[in-house]
Amino acid sequence: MHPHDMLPRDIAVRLIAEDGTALPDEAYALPAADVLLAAYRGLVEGRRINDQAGALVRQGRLAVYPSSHGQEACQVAAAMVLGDTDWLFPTYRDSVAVIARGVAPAEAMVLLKGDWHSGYDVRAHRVAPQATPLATQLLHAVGFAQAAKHRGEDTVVLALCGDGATSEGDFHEAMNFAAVFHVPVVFFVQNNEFAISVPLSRQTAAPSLAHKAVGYGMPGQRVDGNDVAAVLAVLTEAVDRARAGGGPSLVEAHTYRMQAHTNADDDTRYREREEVQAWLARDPLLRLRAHLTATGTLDDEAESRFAAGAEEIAAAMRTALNTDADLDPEDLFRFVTATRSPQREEQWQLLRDEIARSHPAETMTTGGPR
Amino acid sequence: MHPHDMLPRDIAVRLIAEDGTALPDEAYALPAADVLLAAYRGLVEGRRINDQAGALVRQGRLAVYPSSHGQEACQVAAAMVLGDTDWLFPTYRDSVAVIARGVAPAEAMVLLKGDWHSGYDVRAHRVAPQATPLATQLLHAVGFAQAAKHRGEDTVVLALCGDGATSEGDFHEAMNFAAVFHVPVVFFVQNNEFAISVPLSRQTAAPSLAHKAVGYGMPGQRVDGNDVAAVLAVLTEAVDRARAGGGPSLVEAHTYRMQAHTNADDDTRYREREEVQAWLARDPLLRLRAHLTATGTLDDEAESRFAAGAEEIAAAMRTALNTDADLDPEDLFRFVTATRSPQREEQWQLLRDEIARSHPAETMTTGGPR
Amino acid sequence: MTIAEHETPVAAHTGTTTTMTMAAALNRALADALAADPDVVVFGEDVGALGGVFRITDGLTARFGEDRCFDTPLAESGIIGTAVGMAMNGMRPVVEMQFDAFALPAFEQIVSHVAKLGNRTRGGMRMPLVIRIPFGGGIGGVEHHCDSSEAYYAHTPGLTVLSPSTPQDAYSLLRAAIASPDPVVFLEPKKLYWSKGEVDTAVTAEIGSARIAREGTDVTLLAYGASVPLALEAAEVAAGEGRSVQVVDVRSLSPFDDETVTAAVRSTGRAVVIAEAPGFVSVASEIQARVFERCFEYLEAPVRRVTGFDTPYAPPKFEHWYLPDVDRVLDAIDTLHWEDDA
Amino acid sequence: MTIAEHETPVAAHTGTTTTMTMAAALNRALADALAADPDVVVFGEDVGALGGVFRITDGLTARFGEDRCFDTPLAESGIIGTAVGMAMNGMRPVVEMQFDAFALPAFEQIVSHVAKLGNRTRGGMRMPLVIRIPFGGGIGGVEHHCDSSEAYYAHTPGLTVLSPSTPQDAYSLLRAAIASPDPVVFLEPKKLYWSKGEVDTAVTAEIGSARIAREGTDVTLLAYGASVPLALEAAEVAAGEGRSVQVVDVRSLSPFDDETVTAAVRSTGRAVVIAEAPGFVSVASEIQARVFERCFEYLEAPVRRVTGFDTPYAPPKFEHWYLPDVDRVLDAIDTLHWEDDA
Ligand SMILES: Cc1ncc(C[n+]2csc(CCOP(=O)(O)OP(=O)(O)O)c2C)c(N)n1
Ligand SMILES: Cc1ncc(C[n+]2csc(CCOP(=O)(O)OP(=O)(O)O)c2C)c(N)n1
Ligand SMILES: [Mg+2]
Ligand SMILES: [Mg+2]
Repeated sequence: MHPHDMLPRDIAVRLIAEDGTALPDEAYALPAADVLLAAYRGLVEGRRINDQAGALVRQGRLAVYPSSHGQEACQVAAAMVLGDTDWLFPTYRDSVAVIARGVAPAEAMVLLKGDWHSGYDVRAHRVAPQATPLATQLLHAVGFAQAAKHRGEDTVVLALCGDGATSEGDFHEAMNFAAVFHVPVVFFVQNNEFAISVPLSRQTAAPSLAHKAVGYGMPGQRVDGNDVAAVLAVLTEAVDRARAGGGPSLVEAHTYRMQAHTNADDDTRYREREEVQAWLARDPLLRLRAHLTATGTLDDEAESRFAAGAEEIAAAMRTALNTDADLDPEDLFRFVTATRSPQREEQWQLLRDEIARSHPAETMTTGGPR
Repeated sequence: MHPHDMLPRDIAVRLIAEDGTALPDEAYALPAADVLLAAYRGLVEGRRINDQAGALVRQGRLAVYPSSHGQEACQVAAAMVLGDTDWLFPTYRDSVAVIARGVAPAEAMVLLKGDWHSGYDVRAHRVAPQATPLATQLLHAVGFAQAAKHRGEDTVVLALCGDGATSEGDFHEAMNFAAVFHVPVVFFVQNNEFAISVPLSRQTAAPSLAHKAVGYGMPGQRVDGNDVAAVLAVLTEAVDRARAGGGPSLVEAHTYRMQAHTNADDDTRYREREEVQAWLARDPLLRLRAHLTATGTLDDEAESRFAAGAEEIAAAMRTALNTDADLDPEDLFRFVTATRSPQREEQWQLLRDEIARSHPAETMTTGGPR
Repeated sequence: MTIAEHETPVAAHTGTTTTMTMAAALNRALADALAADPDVVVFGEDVGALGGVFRITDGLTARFGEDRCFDTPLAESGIIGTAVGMAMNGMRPVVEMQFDAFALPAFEQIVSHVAKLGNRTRGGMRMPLVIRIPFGGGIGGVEHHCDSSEAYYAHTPGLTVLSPSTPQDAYSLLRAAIASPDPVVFLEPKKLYWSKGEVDTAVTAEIGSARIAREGTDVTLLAYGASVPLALEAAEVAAGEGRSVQVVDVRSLSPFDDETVTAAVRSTGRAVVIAEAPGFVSVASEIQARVFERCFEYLEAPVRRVTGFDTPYAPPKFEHWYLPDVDRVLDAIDTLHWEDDA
Repeated sequence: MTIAEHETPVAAHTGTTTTMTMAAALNRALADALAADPDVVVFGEDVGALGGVFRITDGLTARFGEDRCFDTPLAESGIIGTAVGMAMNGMRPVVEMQFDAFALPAFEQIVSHVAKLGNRTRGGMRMPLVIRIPFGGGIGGVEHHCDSSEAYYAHTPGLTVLSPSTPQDAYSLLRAAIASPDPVVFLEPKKLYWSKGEVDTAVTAEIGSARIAREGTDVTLLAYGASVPLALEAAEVAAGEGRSVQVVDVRSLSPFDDETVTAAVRSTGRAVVIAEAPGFVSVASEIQARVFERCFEYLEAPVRRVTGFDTPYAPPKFEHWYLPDVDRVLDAIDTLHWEDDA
């Protein structure tokens, strides 16, 4: 591949215009109608999950929620392009992708509820724990893919990160290891223009983040991140390439974080309302709905079926999160290592004694609480 | 600048062929004859320094020496392109560049002799301490340039590293910070095909290391690192750009590490002799000599004058290194911090007491050594 | 408008001193340092327009300009590494690491350069930089947001490590840190950011000195950061039980004030060290060992420590089981071989 | 040809056991682990064709192929981070960090993931990986090549930290480390790489157990890694001076064998901890504190420590002034309140 061919396009790939019109593209075909309909359902559910989680934060049922409101096209596409044997490596902002991949919303929210550091069975859904230390998970994704390749397994790994995370050294090392070892990883950057308060212009001076790919010897591509059709097409190509032994690639989605970084953030301090408003017109849901309605793929029946499904998910979230989990303090010690440490066991016993003293009725101890 | 214009050439810039013939280039002019003559003198001295240091290692006068034999064109050019107010940030392999910049050979060798971690006055010569932890110094170079820019000083910083070091996260962060803050730094990678035993192919899958530049939004260029004329021309352009406020850039020199990584290394374990032999034909000295002789710039008188000068340096190195420095054990404590620490002072006193006991005659103590 | 009067960090003037939160005190210290010395620059992630996720740099960019207080790309090694370069070139960078765990990507720069460059150059280049880290737990933060990594820094020769527990110390110690020719890791107990106290900006602090936070004669509690108010609370409860408890705020972890601490423990003959960090190979174990060694003949009982467990920091809902609390401190005091023991 | 018979690491058969260097024992342990378990992979910088800068991986690529032992790009966070990913996907990576200080770029991966991923996933994913680090000084290495950073790892909950001092332990502990379901930081004392001893590959080691390296009744020396031979040497000299010195090789820094160590010190009533790392907030201070706390009633004198100074590691020509030596150990023993003291 000539270096020029590893460069992304000057303008991000788009398959559906903001008004819903299909835009023919020489390289990427519009996904089939049923795929787009499934994507739309995902968008509706994803939006509902984001909004429901936001409400649960305000009600104090979630400790924190980094919303992907506005980025649902990326979230849904990330889950849709993966097969059963593939793996997803998400960040804290990718709860919708995690749920779209099959994790129960209540389990996906365990981290944000504060009940544990991660709450789902990673192997059951082939989803790594959501990562907080930025860009670190990209290396895990590469190593994971290396192991799969080593054993000759049919696994493609999709590794997610934000625009800010591309500045970390680990992003660089992950891209480089993936390219040198030619492993089946797709790096998917959701460039939502902000890293908390820091705008993209303070993150990079590059023509685009996808231009970094050539420096590792892999193809890079840019896509309109609010056009789920385009994201599906571009990611599918990248996943297919990886599966066929064509090695890693980098996809940058241009999107926008419509809400504050998390509920704890105040975005009025660092960006103009007009800027946020302007992105409303590019909303991924409205765009796809316009397209599907115009093409007759989406009718009122389907629309209300999807809405009802999304409501069900939201209701399940509320039920799950309004229930206080039965937490066992001894879990603090239970999982640290698989092998024993006398030091920790001593501390564990101390905690057990404290608990026994504070719940004397439930235990055999004779001493009362302090 | 269009992204394509940030990409390096497909073939590295060359101005003098291996047989000494000048190669006209549309973008880079051949440096003037007197500049090339000065460069030649530098090459002769640099080669002599490398060989002398190697001998001193074998005689046990230096603890270790990472030779730049074969890379002298890069070393000499790095020093030559800088002005008085500029700064050089070298690595362990760049002793010849450090000396070419004006540091006394004996002072440059303090680290490798084991007398201290660095032995020259960094400010007098505007040369940072030689860095061992790979790529870390690139960030220092960027911060240094940021400070200079902040104060409006006319300082360009030339930051050196090897091909292996480009894989470190700090390389990435340095390139990115430099580009985002648009500071006057030139990154100069001496790609000598090896990182100890690891060949370039295990370091990167990129078309070239210079292709990384576009991913940061800066120009990258490749140059034949054994053609000092080309290295001078390309680096000068980069330094001039930085000085004029044009921001950072990346220059990759293609060269070859002719000797083992250090004297402690055994390169027969990982590379064929034929490969090393093949690079003899591209020797930077022979090439420039052929050119200067053919063009009548270099005569026997100058040749022997340069050789004599190089011998003088070598003799000075021998004298300096064959003398054991007068080391003061208390230096262990003297420089750790500028402020006091009672903990360290207690230990310092302990050491003083020990020394007093082992040299009772020189001190007031009455107790003898153990 | 002065920074201390600014919206978020609460501050109110009362005579010559001012009552303010620790956050406001830190903000004020940064502002005063920026105003006093043109070589001081403040940078990090989100410290500009946002004013930091804890608002400690609130208003600094507006007041001093983008040149003096600015956001960087998201890369901690880059932040510390460029700060090293700036310090090499005569600046006094004050950088913010967003949370304790997010300073770890910069660990090589901190250990191999920040701590060593002055020594390497035989004092030819000093490292007058300050690394501010909001540290510790108690705020219900999710994983990676509540760690206490002072042991890593205190073990590293060449670093000064400070942690204030009052707004006054926050102000005075941060000013002292910025003025120091040596690199300082400045650990700000997140849990105390919104605690209030009087601050006199004319008060200067000496790095390396501990503070007697409460007088007492029966037992000495040694603590720093967020464990100091805990120790004071425990002392209060113990007083009710008839025990006179002395509290020492260590505040300068390295260098360490052996003189004050040794004298304190010798005077009571009993001691408990309190810290949130996991106890194994910790600052608490260092203090325990030092006190043992220096007060051996004076001790009525072994020195105890009450620390975080040797487990990863707890998830938010488990925090109250994880953190040292008054009961644990009182339990530890109870073990100190009292004459009235059965 | 077996690996142990290979060119560089010296090995010679004598009956059922084999005399070999520690380097050869480590090489043998890696080879045996690679042969025994297809999930084991060995990688790092220069571990392939070169066999590692200390030749510990010598011959492994030739014998097991590029797939099982290979070089990586030069990036330590990348090495550890991909090892984490491999461990998540069922492999048992054994990675080499070229020198102690060059593991620091990977510190975030080690602390935030290697140590925590098992806990994060409630045991759903374990981290059976081994980080081999040639550690310590005494070999005349230049800056960054002689550090001892065990304190950083031992303080981090979730990490097992081991350091052998004999070829037998090098073999058996490395095999145990590779077999462990938990992550192990395996610290190889560079200074002892070429020391020889008998190795029986059938001997298994238990992680978490200390070893009585020499019996003695008057005082206990507690050491690990390269400080163990130093302790033995000091014990020998002290024996000449009429003192019976016990030596305990701690070898498992975390978890720590309180049982053996406590019993040992109680039996003699006196103790000195020896370690090369700077002493402040160190494994030595932890051991000192633990021994104090657990043996308080048995101690005739304060426990002492002999450690590296709280300075950056010395340049080669200063090493002999920096490192703990026999005289310093004997001096420390002398302070332990002997009956015959004046
Ligand atoms: C290593 C590290 N440094 C800092 C942080 C704190 N932090 C959390 S999210 C965030 C911004 C990330 O921005 P980006 O990568 O663009 O992702 P986004 O939040 O926009 O999805 C920061 C600085 C972190 N989690 N990890
Ligand atoms: C962070 C770090 N990791 C590892 C090393 C050990 N090391 C010293 S030189 C070297 C190879 C460097 O290769 P390259 O960057 O190509 O420079 P060259 O030696 O070829 O000049 C290695 C791995 C180091 N010094 N620093
Ligand atoms: Mg973002
Ligand atoms: Mg190289």
